[in-house]
Amino acid sequence: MSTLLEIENVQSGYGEVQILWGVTLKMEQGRLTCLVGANGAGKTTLLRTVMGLLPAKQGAVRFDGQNVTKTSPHERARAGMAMVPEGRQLFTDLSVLENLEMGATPNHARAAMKQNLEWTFELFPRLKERTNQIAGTLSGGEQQMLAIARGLMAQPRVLMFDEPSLGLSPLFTLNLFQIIRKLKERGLTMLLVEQNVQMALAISDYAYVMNHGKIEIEGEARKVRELESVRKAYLGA
Amino acid sequence: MSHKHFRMIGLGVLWSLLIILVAACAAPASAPQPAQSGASTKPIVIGFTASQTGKLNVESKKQIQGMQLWLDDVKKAGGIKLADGTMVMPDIKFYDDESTTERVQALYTKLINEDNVDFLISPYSSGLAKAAAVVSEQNGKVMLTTGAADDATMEQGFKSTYQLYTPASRYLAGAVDLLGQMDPALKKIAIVHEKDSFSTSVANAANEYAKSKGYDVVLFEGYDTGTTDFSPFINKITAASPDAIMGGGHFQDGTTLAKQLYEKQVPVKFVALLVAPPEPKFVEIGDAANGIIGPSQWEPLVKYSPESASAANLPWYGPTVANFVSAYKAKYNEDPSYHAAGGYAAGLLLQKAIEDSGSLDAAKVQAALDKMDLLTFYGHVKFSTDAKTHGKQDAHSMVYMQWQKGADGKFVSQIVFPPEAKSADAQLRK
Amino acid sequence: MKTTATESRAVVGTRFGERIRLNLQPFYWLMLALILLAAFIPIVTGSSNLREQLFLVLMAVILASSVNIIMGYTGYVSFGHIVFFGIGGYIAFFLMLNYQVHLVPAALVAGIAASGLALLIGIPVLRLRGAYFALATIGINEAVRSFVNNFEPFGGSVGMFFNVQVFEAYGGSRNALWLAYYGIVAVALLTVTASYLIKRSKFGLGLMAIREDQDAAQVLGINPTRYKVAAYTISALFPALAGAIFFFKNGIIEPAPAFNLTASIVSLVAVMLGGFGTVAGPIIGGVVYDRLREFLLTSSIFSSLHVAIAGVLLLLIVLFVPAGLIGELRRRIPILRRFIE
Amino acid sequence: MNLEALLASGIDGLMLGFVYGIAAMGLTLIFGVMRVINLAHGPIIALGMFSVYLLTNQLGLNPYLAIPITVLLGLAFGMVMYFVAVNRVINEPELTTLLATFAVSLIIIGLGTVAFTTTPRALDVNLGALRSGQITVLGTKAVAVLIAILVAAGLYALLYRTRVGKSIRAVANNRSAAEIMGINTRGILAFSFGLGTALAATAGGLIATLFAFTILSGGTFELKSFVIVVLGGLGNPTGALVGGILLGLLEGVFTIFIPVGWVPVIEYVIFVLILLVRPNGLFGART
Repeated sequence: MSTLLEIENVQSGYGEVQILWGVTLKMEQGRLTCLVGANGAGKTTLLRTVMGLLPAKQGAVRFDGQNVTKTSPHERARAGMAMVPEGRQLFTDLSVLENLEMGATPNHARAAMKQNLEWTFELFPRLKERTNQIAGTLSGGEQQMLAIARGLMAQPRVLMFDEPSLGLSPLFTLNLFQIIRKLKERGLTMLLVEQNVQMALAISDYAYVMNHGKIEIEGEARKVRELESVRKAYLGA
Repeated sequence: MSHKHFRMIGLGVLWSLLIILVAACAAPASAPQPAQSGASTKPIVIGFTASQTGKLNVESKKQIQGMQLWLDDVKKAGGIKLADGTMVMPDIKFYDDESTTERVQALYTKLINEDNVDFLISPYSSGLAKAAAVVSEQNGKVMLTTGAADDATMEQGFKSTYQLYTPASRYLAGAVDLLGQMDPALKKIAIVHEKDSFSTSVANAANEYAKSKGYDVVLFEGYDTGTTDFSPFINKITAASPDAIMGGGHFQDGTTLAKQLYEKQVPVKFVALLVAPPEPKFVEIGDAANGIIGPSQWEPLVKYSPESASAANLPWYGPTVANFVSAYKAKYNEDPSYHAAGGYAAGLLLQKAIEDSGSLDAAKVQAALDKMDLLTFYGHVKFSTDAKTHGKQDAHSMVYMQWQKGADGKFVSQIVFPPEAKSADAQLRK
Repeated sequence: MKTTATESRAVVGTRFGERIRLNLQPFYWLMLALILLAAFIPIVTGSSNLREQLFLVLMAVILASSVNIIMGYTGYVSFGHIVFFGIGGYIAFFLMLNYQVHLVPAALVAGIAASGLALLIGIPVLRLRGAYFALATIGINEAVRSFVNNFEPFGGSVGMFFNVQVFEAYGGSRNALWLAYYGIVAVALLTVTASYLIKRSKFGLGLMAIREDQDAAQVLGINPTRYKVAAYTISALFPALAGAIFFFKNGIIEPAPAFNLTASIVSLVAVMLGGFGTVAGPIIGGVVYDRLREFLLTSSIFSSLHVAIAGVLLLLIVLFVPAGLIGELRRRIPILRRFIE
Repeated sequence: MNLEALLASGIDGLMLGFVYGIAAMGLTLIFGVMRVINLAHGPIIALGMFSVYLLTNQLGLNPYLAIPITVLLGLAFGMVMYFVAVNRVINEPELTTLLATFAVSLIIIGLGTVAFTTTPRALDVNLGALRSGQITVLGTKAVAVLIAILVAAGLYALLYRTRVGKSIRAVANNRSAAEIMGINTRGILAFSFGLGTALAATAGGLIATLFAFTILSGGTFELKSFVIVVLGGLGNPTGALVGGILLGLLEGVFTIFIPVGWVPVIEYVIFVLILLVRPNGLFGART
């Protein structure tokens, strides 16, 4: 098994406020890794730094053996990194189809857009019904589907989810985790940042627990779930 | 290149520019005038501001060119001779006023106090000239205004300000007379003008004059300075069915108005517009220029001559029209416009006043200007000595030019009025 | 990301100012003394040349400092602030010409009238935010300009002018020009004092809270409308006074120079150049910009290229020193934050 | 009231409105995509005029052939201007970009005055006219309207039918999301800026075939563009075209009803009132 995405001792933050204090994290090809932690632990900051939306003050981000620390987000996206950002960040003025087209911006995705569109619609039949609807008028759950679908249209080599269940009804959340499981079965490498620690640990292969801008615990998700400290802090037991 | 590098380079450029500026500031701001040393030559400086930038740049530039030609001529002649035999060698010093009043007073103060100019010429346009006059009057400097035609400006009790241009009130009076002469049956005039100070003054005066002559002013309206499309307005003019259209404003609107009157085939017999038609560039609008009449302070075809001077019992001074035109063409490779002639004339009349008074003393030169009554290539010049209107131009008259298509299909600017100056008969538009 | 950085800096700066409020007094007196000192040079030397130059400098300072109150402190970019300069000029000129009112009362009436107008239009217009407000102020300036251009009592497009005789009442045009100079010095001191007092007061803190986050300011119990309108009303007073004096001195007023949008933008440039939202910034910016422009204008080396050169300089400053001269100084040498407001 | 004059002026105003619309589309496109009010808009319109004028008079091109070249020149100019003057400050507060573009306008005006002086130029283009009573439809105006419609349709097709156009809308809508989709947002911003200036230059080129102009002539159209943009809704190109037509129509009709000097007063009062009452434009699209 090879490492696809590697984050090494990354420090980052906003302006003069530092949030990440040296984070190291590895994602293996074909596996679902999850990152959990309390609010304000720096999970979103980490994802933004990995994607390049925030510059890393120190440390390195390596994707597929290449150091991408200095590259811009769109270059990382073109290299095969994709992200389903927190709060969906849809193009609310564009139609559903246009959102999906925009997802398929990297060259390889553009070439395979037709097939990808087909299986994405298979995955999300609701979106197919609403192809020409303006994204901003979709319901919350539909918007989350679209955000994931848009990420998939990039035909990414690694897909990172930032709090995908935030604001979803329990039913939708269940649906969401089923979809993530399906994607895992297809062999997609994924990073899942979740507040729903229970479910995240349940479907993940490997887990990181983050606190105060640092990784506190890491290990096989199964094992992490058993840890007393984790159970106490995140699983309410 | 990284942002840091970019920033460094930018800062480098910025600082070096600033350093150059500071260094240039520290260096003597104005290079001293080359001293025309020699026992009997005395250098003097004539100062003014000009609209090198901003909307009045063209007119102002021509005026400076005219003045520069005058300077060349004086230098060629070895200077201006005073009574005591000293030769006065004039030079000019000017700053850009950007066509706005904001800095005019400061610049004239600087000219007077720092550059120690001896005499002043006004900036171009009446508004600027008025602001400058406050300063020059206060300092007791003689100022000749050229390119400033407003009447009211010259009725503010000035003592040492002299106007070269025929005042605005008389700009279109001749056009009204010409219309009557050509066809007394044409009685309906539409007066449409740019809504700025100069054009409004002209239009107001024309309106009164036309009414006093029994004309029916069917439309009297001003349009905003920024107007670019006259089509809707022309429909309104057409609806008033005038025989003649008079007015306009400056070059740009005048050109467009003429062009659109032609395009819309407005059935008027007579069109007289301010400022634009006498400019040689006006003819770029092609056939639309045909038959357009323009009041002009001066035209290359004017017939002022030493002979006409003696006939009118006036002294003649300066070059002949032909000499001026050919010298100007030789130097600038274009026909002189009336702004250029005005620039030359300003220098020339100052020269005459200095010669007459035999002195550089402001009061004496002022007295000479008060007495002045003569004919030059620029025409008849005499200043009002009435206390109320002191310095206002009394004698100079407008000529009226018309673009006429010659036999070869080329357009020629002919003088059509007054009769004693005309080079061709005026034509009514078809 | 840059935005966040600037904002946090500004917030830090404000907090800082609040903490050491009492130590800042000398700065104000120093500023005042410097302006007075400069103002006295022509009075002592009697140089009318210096007087005229300082007149323009002080006018630039007044226009920049007053627009800074609404723009720098409150965060509302008033693009057409020159409208108050024109209105002040017109009202004062009208009174002086038709009712032989002396400059001083005429200017005061004009100032109050302009402020009153700002109060009236401020209430609806200040509801707009960002670019919408900026555009509205342009619209107001143009509407007033074209209105005055048609308004015959103000001379319409011909404007109004004084007979030289008018100046006789002031002891001749020479004395009139000196009077204008004293007037502009007084207005400049007044403007700077107001600018300083506002910045240091609770009112000013409220304005800056509105600038940082209007909705949050509201939560803190600040009535944004009242604060903004008050700032706008105050900021309209000084340009009106300056306009009254300027056109008195010129002896002529016409719509185009009175409501010149470019002059409006120039004062924004001065604010940016010196430092947005500071007291000293607009002063420095006004001085530097005015002197630089005159230098370029009158220098034979740059002759007709001065407009383009001013553009290049401005661009370099905006790109590389966006915080302005004072802002950059305060950023680089933190100790100065104690002394320079 | 003369009905025929009213009709004729309405038609005249309507035709000019299309050209106004194209000019305003450039301004509003740039604002919509990157929240920048381009104060060099007017001078760029003037550059468009001179581009057509010089290509016609110096190289002897047909003016209508000079327009597509002007479009390309406008695009190139805008992209260069973006990288030189805007890119560095794109994330700064509004005032900074206002001043950056104002600086560019000073540079254009300064150099333009030196190069071209302020002597008005006029193109002598004559395409005949259709006439019926007072109503005149000039060939040049009809062609200008046609080109304006083509340009507007082209812009619409670009924005809604092509990938790059959709990317522009995506960037306008959510810049950082577009970036993580792999869209080169800097490139798209530069291209949009170029597109906006190309529209301005095109409008300038069309205006040059109709009226006399100088390097300063863009100023009027810049002010009118502000009015139009507000009528149509800031950031809404389709609205700008409709706003332009509306403004042209208003100007035409008002000219007949009231003294022509009062038309700008009405225009600006309407402008301010609309800002106050419907800041999102008459058609109240999006915020």
